[in-house]
Amino acid sequence: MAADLVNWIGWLLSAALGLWLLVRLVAYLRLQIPRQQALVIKIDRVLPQTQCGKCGYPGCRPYAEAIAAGAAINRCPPGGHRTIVALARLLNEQPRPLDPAHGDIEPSQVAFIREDECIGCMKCIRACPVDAILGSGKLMHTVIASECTGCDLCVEPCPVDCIDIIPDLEPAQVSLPHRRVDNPLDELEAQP
Amino acid sequence: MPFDDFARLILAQAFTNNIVLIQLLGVSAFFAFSRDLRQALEVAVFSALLLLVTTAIGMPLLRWGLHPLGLRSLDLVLLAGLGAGLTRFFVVWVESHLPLSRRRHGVGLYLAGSNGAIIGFALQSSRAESPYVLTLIAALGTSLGLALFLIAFTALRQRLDKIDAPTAFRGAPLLLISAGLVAMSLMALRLPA
Amino acid sequence: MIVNKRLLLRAKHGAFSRAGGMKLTSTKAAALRCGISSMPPPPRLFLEVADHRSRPAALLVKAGDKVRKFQQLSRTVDLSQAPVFSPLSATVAAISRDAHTRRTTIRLDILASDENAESETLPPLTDYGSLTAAQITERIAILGVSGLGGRGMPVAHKLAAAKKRRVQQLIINAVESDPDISADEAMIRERSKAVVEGARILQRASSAERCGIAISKEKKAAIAALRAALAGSDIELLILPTHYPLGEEHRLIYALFGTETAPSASILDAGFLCFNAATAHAVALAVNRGEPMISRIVSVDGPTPLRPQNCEVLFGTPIWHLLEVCGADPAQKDRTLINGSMRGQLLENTQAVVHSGVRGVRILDASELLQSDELERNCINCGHCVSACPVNLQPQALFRASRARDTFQLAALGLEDCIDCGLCDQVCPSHLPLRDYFGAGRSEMRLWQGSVDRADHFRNRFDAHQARAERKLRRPQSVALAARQSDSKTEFSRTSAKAEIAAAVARVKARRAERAEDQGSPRKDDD
Amino acid sequence: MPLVTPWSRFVQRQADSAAWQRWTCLGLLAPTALVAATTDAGFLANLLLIIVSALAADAIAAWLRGISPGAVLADYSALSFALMFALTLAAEAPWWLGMSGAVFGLFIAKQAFGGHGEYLFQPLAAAYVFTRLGFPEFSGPSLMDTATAALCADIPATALIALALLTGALPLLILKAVDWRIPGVVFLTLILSLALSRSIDPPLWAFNTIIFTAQPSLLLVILFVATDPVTSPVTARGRSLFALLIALPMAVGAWTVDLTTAMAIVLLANFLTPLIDLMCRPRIFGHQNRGSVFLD
Repeated sequence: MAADLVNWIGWLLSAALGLWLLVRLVAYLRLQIPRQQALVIKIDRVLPQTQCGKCGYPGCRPYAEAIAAGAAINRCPPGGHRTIVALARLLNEQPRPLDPAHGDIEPSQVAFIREDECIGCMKCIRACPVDAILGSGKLMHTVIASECTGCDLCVEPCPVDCIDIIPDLEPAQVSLPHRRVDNPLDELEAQP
Repeated sequence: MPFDDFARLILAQAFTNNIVLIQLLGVSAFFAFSRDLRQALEVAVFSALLLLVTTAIGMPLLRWGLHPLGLRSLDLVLLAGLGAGLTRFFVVWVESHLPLSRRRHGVGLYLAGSNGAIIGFALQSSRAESPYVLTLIAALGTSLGLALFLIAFTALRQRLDKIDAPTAFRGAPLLLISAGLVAMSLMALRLPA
Repeated sequence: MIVNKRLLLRAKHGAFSRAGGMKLTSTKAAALRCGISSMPPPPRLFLEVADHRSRPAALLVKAGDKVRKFQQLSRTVDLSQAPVFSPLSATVAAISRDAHTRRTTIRLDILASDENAESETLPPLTDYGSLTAAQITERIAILGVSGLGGRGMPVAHKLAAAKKRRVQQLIINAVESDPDISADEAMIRERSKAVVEGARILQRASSAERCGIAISKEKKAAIAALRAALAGSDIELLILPTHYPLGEEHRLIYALFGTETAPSASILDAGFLCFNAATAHAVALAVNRGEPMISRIVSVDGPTPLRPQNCEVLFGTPIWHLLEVCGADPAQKDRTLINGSMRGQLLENTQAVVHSGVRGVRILDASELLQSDELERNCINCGHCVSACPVNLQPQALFRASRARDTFQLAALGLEDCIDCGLCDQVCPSHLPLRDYFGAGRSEMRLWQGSVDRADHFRNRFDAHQARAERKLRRPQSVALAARQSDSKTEFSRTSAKAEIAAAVARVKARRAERAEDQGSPRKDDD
Repeated sequence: MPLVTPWSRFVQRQADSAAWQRWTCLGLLAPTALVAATTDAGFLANLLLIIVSALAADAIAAWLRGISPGAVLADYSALSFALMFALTLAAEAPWWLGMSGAVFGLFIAKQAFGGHGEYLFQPLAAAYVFTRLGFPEFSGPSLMDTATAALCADIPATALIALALLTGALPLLILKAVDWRIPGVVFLTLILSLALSRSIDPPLWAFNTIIFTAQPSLLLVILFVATDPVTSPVTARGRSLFALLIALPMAVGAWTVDLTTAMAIVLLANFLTPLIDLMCRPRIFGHQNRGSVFLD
């Protein structure tokens, strides 16, 4: 009698456990679908938004779409190692060093117009993807440094080559006080 | 069937007879392992489902279809085909619903990794003489063991990434040592007292 | 005056020990033995003015100028920065800017005679009740009163932020739970009237419904002084048990009202506003007497040659000058700790000066000096830090993630919610310098967050750029489309002809406008 | 400037992990002495050999990694390992068995993972399971369990050893070096299961009527091996769950519980520890929900 009872309790408990697992799983999968739909947005958030096109795509969003479709994650020089590590983590891949075909990693930079040489042709203003250049026809232009992404898209159109790309701020460094274990960021930075 | 036998069967299949660690089927799942618990959970669930479905379909096909006809040599071919077909079906579903998995090229690869376990179990059960229902229960236990193993191992791997191990042992060596220690402990559970 | 006894009752039933944190051994008694000592003015003061958003601060003086006591030295752009005042009559000896720390330092050589001292103050008030909340805030802003609790946020800035939200409860925080800082306690003992006055002013300025002064129960003399000052007032006296880190505002609000607020978020969102007791005192001085903020009380503590005391110190006084005046041995310069043992930092720059964020300085005892390299062992996962953490973080996991520079895991584990109380560091049986690791992890996180914020900004600008380009493309088409639609609807008539002409003119105009825009003013109709 | 940490005089009881290991060694002295008294001198020779090889293994590993061996030996973890490992050996164990077990445990299960604090599987459990699987012919019940010589008048030697183990673990529990929840939950589960199995007639489950005085080795596993903080979860909930995971297989009796099974179960529970840690993170103060298991 008691044995029967325990038997039944056991069955009931395992049935309940199974049911609970099933319900949790279905709920999880349903939650997963909208989560994952936002993949392009997630990738785009990690990219530096310089819109420089060095990756070979016309802007950061197109590159994010390409990554979602399978493009390599190591094509973004302005993002540097941190962007590669972030993308690798997001997509669960091994971080790879930056593809040298797309440029080298540089510290944060901004464009600078040598104002006495500027002829006021408006060409750089039209080229700037983030409207960081101020000026009007036949008048001198200048770069709003805080809005400049340093994408160097304005350099090429300038007919008199009066635009320089200069380093913005000295790169910030984080120094860990003590022992540090191996991590993808250090590995990437250690590579020649 | 008394619950006692049921519980024993499930526990034995999940732990002491663990398909990966003891029977060494689908060990390739180790190498395809991710650090991402979310992905591990997905793969674990799909592997478990695949194992159940493949066994449920493949075992009767083999036992009551091929074996009476004397076509035992075709066992593996049929099961591989069945497993591949079902995997494909799952992969298509996953990729259409979970785009992140598609980008990661993951699910297909990971499922292929555990395919050894899936086909292996179906093959074993078709050769054994246990009744159909018992086989299904054993399949349930096996798939639970597989899923638990996949998930726990991913969590373990996350921890392994953060430890201060000697350089020579980082990554795969420690992964294999850990798997070996777990396998040893499961084998120890099967020792005669 | 109402005394809230509920809290002590809760403490009796162990609510506070369950809520994390712990009781610490206090070393305040030595410094509290004497009253507030005032320090002779130092020969030189170094006033620091921080840059305002990557722009050097606007100074009102140049090198060589003579300045009077209370004279304003820097101008501010908005409320997020407080102006700087000269604490004494002096000569501006030099002005230098450090690009790395982004601070401008004004060196003042103090003049011996202190003539026409009070000439720069605002006229004193007899009754602040005649002022509106906005006027009080303005007066506080002009006089440059900053918070003295450690972060040094301008009071007017906080009040302005509070104005946008409904503040239900104002708390004057006199808890000071650090075991080795007693500046607030010493101040309240002597100046409780001004503190209560400041609390009233702040209540009026923030339009808070209720106001309370929170203090921990072991500060008996301070409580007595407050009781006397509060007689007949409707300001509540909230007496808390002695428990670290109850002085942290999020924990304080939880202890007082049971409202949990995430430490990464502002307590204003929950309707609370919190000021330090010393801040309230400074507010009272500024509003009533019209004096700008030029000094604060600093707790000084250390081994024997030094006399532990609470000193009223002018801003800009070099910390080591202060310590030497108090009797410290100059050979111990490399072991100066500011702001207490729990949350403090070792002073790396021996030239550092007292500013509004320096609550206490302490010279470490020889027995406290530990070379962490010798002592630091491996984390053994013992979980002592987990049970000590008052905000339920997992310091051991944060430590591993910091060590591996894993920004994402640090964020997921909630490093932003760490209140930096230092308890995990103290209880760690392996003597890991956890706070140092978290500091490194935090700067790692900020670095990444900064680039993400920048990227968001650029994305917005790029999206606006794209949207405008699209509008530009679409405009002529839509005009043409409208014309064609009106064409198909009606037959030829005078009115329809007129419409057609108007449409043509509009088309030309649009084209001309577009051309003009291409060459000339680009932002005419977009901004 | 060398980094200096203010050692707090404010925390009322400053804990020290090396002191905990010293207490562990001290607590193991009495059981070791009792076992030595009940057996011949072979045990002492074995013990010495294991201690020497354990210390040497740790020192060599440290030297290979370029760390000063003194710093590694100073945490006493090798010594406590050696003492416990000697207690688990069987009477018929040859001299090289203990040595190889110690080398395996310390090299593979401990130092390969990065030493004390970093390992994921309890080295002692790993070493024991290794010797048991590798050399089954020498692995009878441990000396603790087979001690028969009567030391006091009527108390069996095993009971005395069990008592010594309990008292040895007491300081660790008081110092909170180990969490009381782990032995607590294990004992509670076992007692409950025992009560349950007695009350059901006929017994449905083959409950193990474990009498710990008959098997001090199990007590060693529960008090010293399972409670190792390095390989157990970190939160209170996690530790209770961990202890339940250890106790349930013992109680259910799917296996006959002897030292080998107990060690294997502990190793398996260690395998699940990272997952338990992820699942049992507490709700951060001021937040609505507990953090996600997935850490994102």
